[in-house]
Amino acid sequence: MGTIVFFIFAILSIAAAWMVVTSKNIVHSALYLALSFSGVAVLYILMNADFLAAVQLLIYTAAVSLMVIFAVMLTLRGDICESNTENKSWFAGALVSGLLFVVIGLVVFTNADWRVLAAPWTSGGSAEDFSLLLLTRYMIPFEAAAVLLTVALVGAVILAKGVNESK
Amino acid sequence: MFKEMHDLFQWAWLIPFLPFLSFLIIAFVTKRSKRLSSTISILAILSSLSLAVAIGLGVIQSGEKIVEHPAIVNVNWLNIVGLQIDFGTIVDPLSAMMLFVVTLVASMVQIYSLGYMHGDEGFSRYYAYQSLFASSMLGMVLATNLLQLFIFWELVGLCSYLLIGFWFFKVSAREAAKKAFITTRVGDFGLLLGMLFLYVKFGTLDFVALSVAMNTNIQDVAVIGTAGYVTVMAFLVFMGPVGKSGQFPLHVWLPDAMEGPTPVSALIHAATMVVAGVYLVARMFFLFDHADPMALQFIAGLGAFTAIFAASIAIAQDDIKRILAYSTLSQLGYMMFALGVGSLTASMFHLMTHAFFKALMFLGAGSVIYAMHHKQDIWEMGGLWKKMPITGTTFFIGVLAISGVPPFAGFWSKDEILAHALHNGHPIIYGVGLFTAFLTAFYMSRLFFVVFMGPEKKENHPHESPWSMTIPLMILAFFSVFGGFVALPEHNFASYIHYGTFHHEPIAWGLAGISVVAGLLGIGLAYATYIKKAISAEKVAAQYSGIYKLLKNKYYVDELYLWLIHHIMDGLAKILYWFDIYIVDGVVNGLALITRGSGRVLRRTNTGQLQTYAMVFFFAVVIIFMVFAFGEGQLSALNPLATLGGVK
Amino acid sequence: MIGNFSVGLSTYLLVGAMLFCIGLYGVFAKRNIIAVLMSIELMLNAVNINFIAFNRFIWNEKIGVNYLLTGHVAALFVIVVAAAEVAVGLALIITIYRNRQSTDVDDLNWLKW
Amino acid sequence: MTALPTVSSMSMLLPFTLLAPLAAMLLIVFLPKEETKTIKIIAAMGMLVSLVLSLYAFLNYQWEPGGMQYTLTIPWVPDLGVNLALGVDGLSLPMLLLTNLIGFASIYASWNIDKRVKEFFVLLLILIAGVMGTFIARDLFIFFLFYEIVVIPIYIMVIIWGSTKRVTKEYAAMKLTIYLLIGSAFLLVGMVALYLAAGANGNPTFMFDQLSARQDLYSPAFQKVAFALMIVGFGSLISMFPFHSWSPDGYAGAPTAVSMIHAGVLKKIGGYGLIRLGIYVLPVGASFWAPYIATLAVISVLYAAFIALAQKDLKYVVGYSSVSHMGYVIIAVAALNPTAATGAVGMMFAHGVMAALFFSMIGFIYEKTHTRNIADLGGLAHQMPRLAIGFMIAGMASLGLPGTVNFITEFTIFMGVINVLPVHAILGIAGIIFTAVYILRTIANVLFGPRRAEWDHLTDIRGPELVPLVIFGFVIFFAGIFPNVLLGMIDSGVTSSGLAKVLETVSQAKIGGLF
Repeated sequence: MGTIVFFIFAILSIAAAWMVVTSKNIVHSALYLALSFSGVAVLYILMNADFLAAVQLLIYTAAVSLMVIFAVMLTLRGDICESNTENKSWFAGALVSGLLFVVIGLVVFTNADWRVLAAPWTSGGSAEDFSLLLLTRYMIPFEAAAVLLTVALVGAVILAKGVNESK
Repeated sequence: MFKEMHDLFQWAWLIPFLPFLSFLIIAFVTKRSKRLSSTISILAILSSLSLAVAIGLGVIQSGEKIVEHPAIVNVNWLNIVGLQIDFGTIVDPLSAMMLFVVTLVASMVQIYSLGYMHGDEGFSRYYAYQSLFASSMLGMVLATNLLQLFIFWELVGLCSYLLIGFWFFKVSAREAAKKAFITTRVGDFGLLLGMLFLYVKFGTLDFVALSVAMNTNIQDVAVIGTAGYVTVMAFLVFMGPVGKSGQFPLHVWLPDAMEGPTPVSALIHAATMVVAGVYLVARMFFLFDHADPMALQFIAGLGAFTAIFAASIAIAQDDIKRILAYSTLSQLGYMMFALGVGSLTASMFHLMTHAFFKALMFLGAGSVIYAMHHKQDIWEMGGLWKKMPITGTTFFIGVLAISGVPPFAGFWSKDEILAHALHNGHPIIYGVGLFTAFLTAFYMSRLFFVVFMGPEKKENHPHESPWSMTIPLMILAFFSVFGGFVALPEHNFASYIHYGTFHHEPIAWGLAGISVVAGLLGIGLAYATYIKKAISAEKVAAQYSGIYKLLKNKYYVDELYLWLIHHIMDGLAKILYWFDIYIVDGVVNGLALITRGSGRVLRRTNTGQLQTYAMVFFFAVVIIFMVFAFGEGQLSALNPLATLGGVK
Repeated sequence: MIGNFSVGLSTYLLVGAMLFCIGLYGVFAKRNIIAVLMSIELMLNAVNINFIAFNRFIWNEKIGVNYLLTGHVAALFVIVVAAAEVAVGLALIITIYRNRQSTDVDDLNWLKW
Repeated sequence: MTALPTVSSMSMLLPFTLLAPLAAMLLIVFLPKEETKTIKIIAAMGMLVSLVLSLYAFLNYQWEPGGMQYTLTIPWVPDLGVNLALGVDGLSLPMLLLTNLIGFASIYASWNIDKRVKEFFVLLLILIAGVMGTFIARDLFIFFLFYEIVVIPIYIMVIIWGSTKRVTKEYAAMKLTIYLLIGSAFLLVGMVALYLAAGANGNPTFMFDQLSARQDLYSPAFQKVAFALMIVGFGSLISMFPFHSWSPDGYAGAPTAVSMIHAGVLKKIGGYGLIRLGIYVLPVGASFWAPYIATLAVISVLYAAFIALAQKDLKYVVGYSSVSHMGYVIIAVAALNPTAATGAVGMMFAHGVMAALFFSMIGFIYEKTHTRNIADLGGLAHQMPRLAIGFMIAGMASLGLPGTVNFITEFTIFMGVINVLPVHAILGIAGIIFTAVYILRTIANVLFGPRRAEWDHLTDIRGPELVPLVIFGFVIFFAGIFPNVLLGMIDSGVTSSGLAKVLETVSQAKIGGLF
């Protein structure tokens, strides 16, 4: 059962990702991106990461995709069907990416020593444990992330607003 | 007796030191006061003269002992691994004689210069140079080792340079000074090499030690090396005297050196510095003696050649000082071949008498030039004897002395040289010497007759020179007349100054007669030509115009050298400069251009496309990742030291 | 074959690798700058999958139950940074667009000589 | 390293010598730039302190035990084995004294400078301190550090205060700097290789004496490669034949003080390094390369002497002459025997004094006449007799006149070389003839000849301008007349540092090679 679900959603997210980078229409790409994110969220659930799956859906599928679509609409010019073309060196890019994939795949398959658990853990891993960890051991990174988000927010506002010197 | 004398000889260092002190005082203190400067300088040289006389008398009194065991004082000068050099003074008859000659001529010249250089702008500078010269020359004479001698040898060269170029505003003087320095430098190159090889082989440059080492080790191949070694060293050492004493082919600088003030020519380029080469050969005679006989034969041949070569040029010259200069060259050749035929005594004897009469003649010529307001062409002079009786008479004494007329000094010394040449089995050299004696008498009397006899020229208003100039002339004339008597058996010059065992030889009157006849023939021929006009000089010159032009132009040696310098040396310099700018620097600039060019090409790869950059970056990451993932253990191969094969 | 196949660590890693490489290709090949940004998001997702997969399958007693979720924390931080990055990145894109009237990466080539 | 108790108590002597110019430099930095007079006086005072201290060190040095004295060792980066180790022996002490002599005189040679005075003297003092540091370092790392300090001020000084003649000053500065940096790149590689090889026993060090004591750690192949790196590095610094072309152009472009320091001492770091690092640490490599180096050196001597004949610019004449003279130093290094090594260090001292005097006199001529073209000058002895004396002394020293220190050092070199490399020595000695030719030509054409009316307005050097002449003139003659003062000191350095023993083991001992 789990295996079947895994394959369905893994293939779904990969296919969606593939469409993201191949689609000629940038709006389609954005929508496929949301689909891909959702597929990944299901994979999270399969790995006992329920909370992160929720975060994934909320932030990636909803917020990020939304913002991307907004940005697309703000910047879109000309023919929408040709809004997302490849550049001249796409083949070289494909080669490098393919090479990387082959290398990673080889490493993954040849490396036997993953110290994999005999049986995956099932207990624990609740949102409560998670928040406890964030507020104790990872306190400082957590706060730093908060600051980072604030700063990013301010920076994004300033950048998007632009500087109108003439006025 | 000897003990006391030795105490005296210990003070010999004062002889060069006093003039040096005077040089320092003039240069740093009294430069502005001409009178004070000249007084200090003359006082210093006179003190040196009296010391030299005292030492000379001491040497005579010490007799045999000092001949066998020279009085030597040494102090360490340089002491490092592989090089120990002393500085010191050596007193033996040879150096005592030279001390006397040098100090005497130097004092005469300095006194004479009071009048001759009167009113010159650089009067103090002149006396400073004179003092420095006297000091260096005397230091050279007293040197106990070859390096010390070389140091002072170069210093007299420097003084010669400074004094030839004394009137540095004259382009000719400036060029002559340069020429003198460079030409002698060529000879010094050989001397320096010879010195180095001597030190390498014998571990010392000390004359006495060297002589002892050579005597004991001459058969020892392990020490000396192969047999030719000493001969090579002898030739190298001889290069120095060739340059300094103006032997062919390095004689070219001496006639040009006449651009200096005339007293300087008298002192440096007639009496003292130019005979330094002869003195060096005499000091190092043991080296030449131990060398292959070829070396001495070479010296004799070269000396004889220089003698006749220079004498033949002198016949066709018109400049009073140049005639004397070529005559000096010729007489130096005489001294050299005297050494070459093996007679140290005759050579040194001639050195002494020549110093007297040649200095006399130069100073006389200076007196004439002074009276003629710096005209030097003999054909513009004439009948000067009446106007300048003292100069004329003393000059005549000089002419008789150099022509070998008895009983003047030159007769004794020249005769002794010729006699030795014949006795030691060099008949050709004897013949050349005899013919040279004839030529010498001819051109000297030619000079005398043209300048002092004959009709007076109206445009000239000569008058006798002041006392400061004529008194030195008279003193030198005295020595030119009586200086030769030291060779008479009762004075025994030869028993003091000789090489090897001493054999007393009586004067060969027969041979002497022949050379006197040669001299008188020369004088007679000149008389017939220039006074009686029985032979027309112009006609002879016209008939043999080729030879005349050759002689007049000094065999074109100067032209040859100039051509060599300007075309070969300067040409090579230009070629090498071109090479440096365009090849060596060209490679450098080319590399720079390649760097810049490759930058220009490679910057095209900076497309500005971030994606391209990222792609290259990731590609590199993948490669490194692969190395880490699959190339385990290969990394150590990158250790540079391992590739150098380095670490043991 | 399917029967005795169990979804394990390497399967997840391969999914992550695939997503990552697709994203990488997008970064290299797309002309629209927003597409490049989206590809980066795909790569970040791939990384998150790896984090969580390792967290899920690799664990031992020494780590202790309190630190059971370290991989999740890392993934969360990635998400945070990604969010910030998207916000700032899109703002930059809009600024660039405002200045250059273009979102084409090929036009943004003034980073050269 | 047997430091005497009496001497070791003076371990602060060298730091003070090094810091005096730097203190003066700091003081100048805080002065307003209009106070040019004060700036010059402070610079001169700083150098005077340094000079006096180094003179004291020179006179107080004990020849008998020899070795490194006035030592000071402070561990700096212990993990890497870097020590702030200072000390001098008979080899480096003359070079230290030379640096301070030239440094002091160079302040006075640039007395008339009026463009950006403050910056000039700040850079000059840094330059001098840097050169000084290389000579008193006992640690390779410190040596290299100071050497790199030197490069930058030179570049700036040539660019700002230089002069453009045949080549532009920018080109000259660039060439100078790039050559020095390329040389130092080779050195750096050699240095690191040496460090790694010496640290193979797990006890890394940069100290010269330690490096040389670990002979058993260097294989012959390694020595050859490492010495080749050194010879390229130091060879380009001392302007050996194919690497010489920066030298004339650089000197021609540089201001007087830089030319003085550069030709006078900076170049000598090359020779010093070859002896201290090359021969001392890598004797096997040295003996392998020696014949090749000697050949290049002889080419340097003759080639540069010939090119000097064809020069029209005064500074180029001296520039090529210094290439020629450095050839003698390199021959001496290649001869690999104690006498020649003594001569080499002595020659570096002698040439330094001579070149600095030459450049300062040329600087004055250029300052007054605004030309260095030999054909435009002439008869300057009429208007400027004192300058003419200085020029003459420099020229006579350059052609190796006895009585000057240059003669006896050259002679020592020849004495050391002729036994081992007779053919090279003979060719090298032939160089003295051509040296005489170009030097005398230059002197004759610049100083002598008819009075020229266009130079009648010139004033002779006076006051502070006389300082270089007096100092260098005195040193040239004093050390020339009493050579034991200098050569005895160097000799003690050669024997006590163990260099003599090293040389004994490697020298080819070709006795009577020619005959």
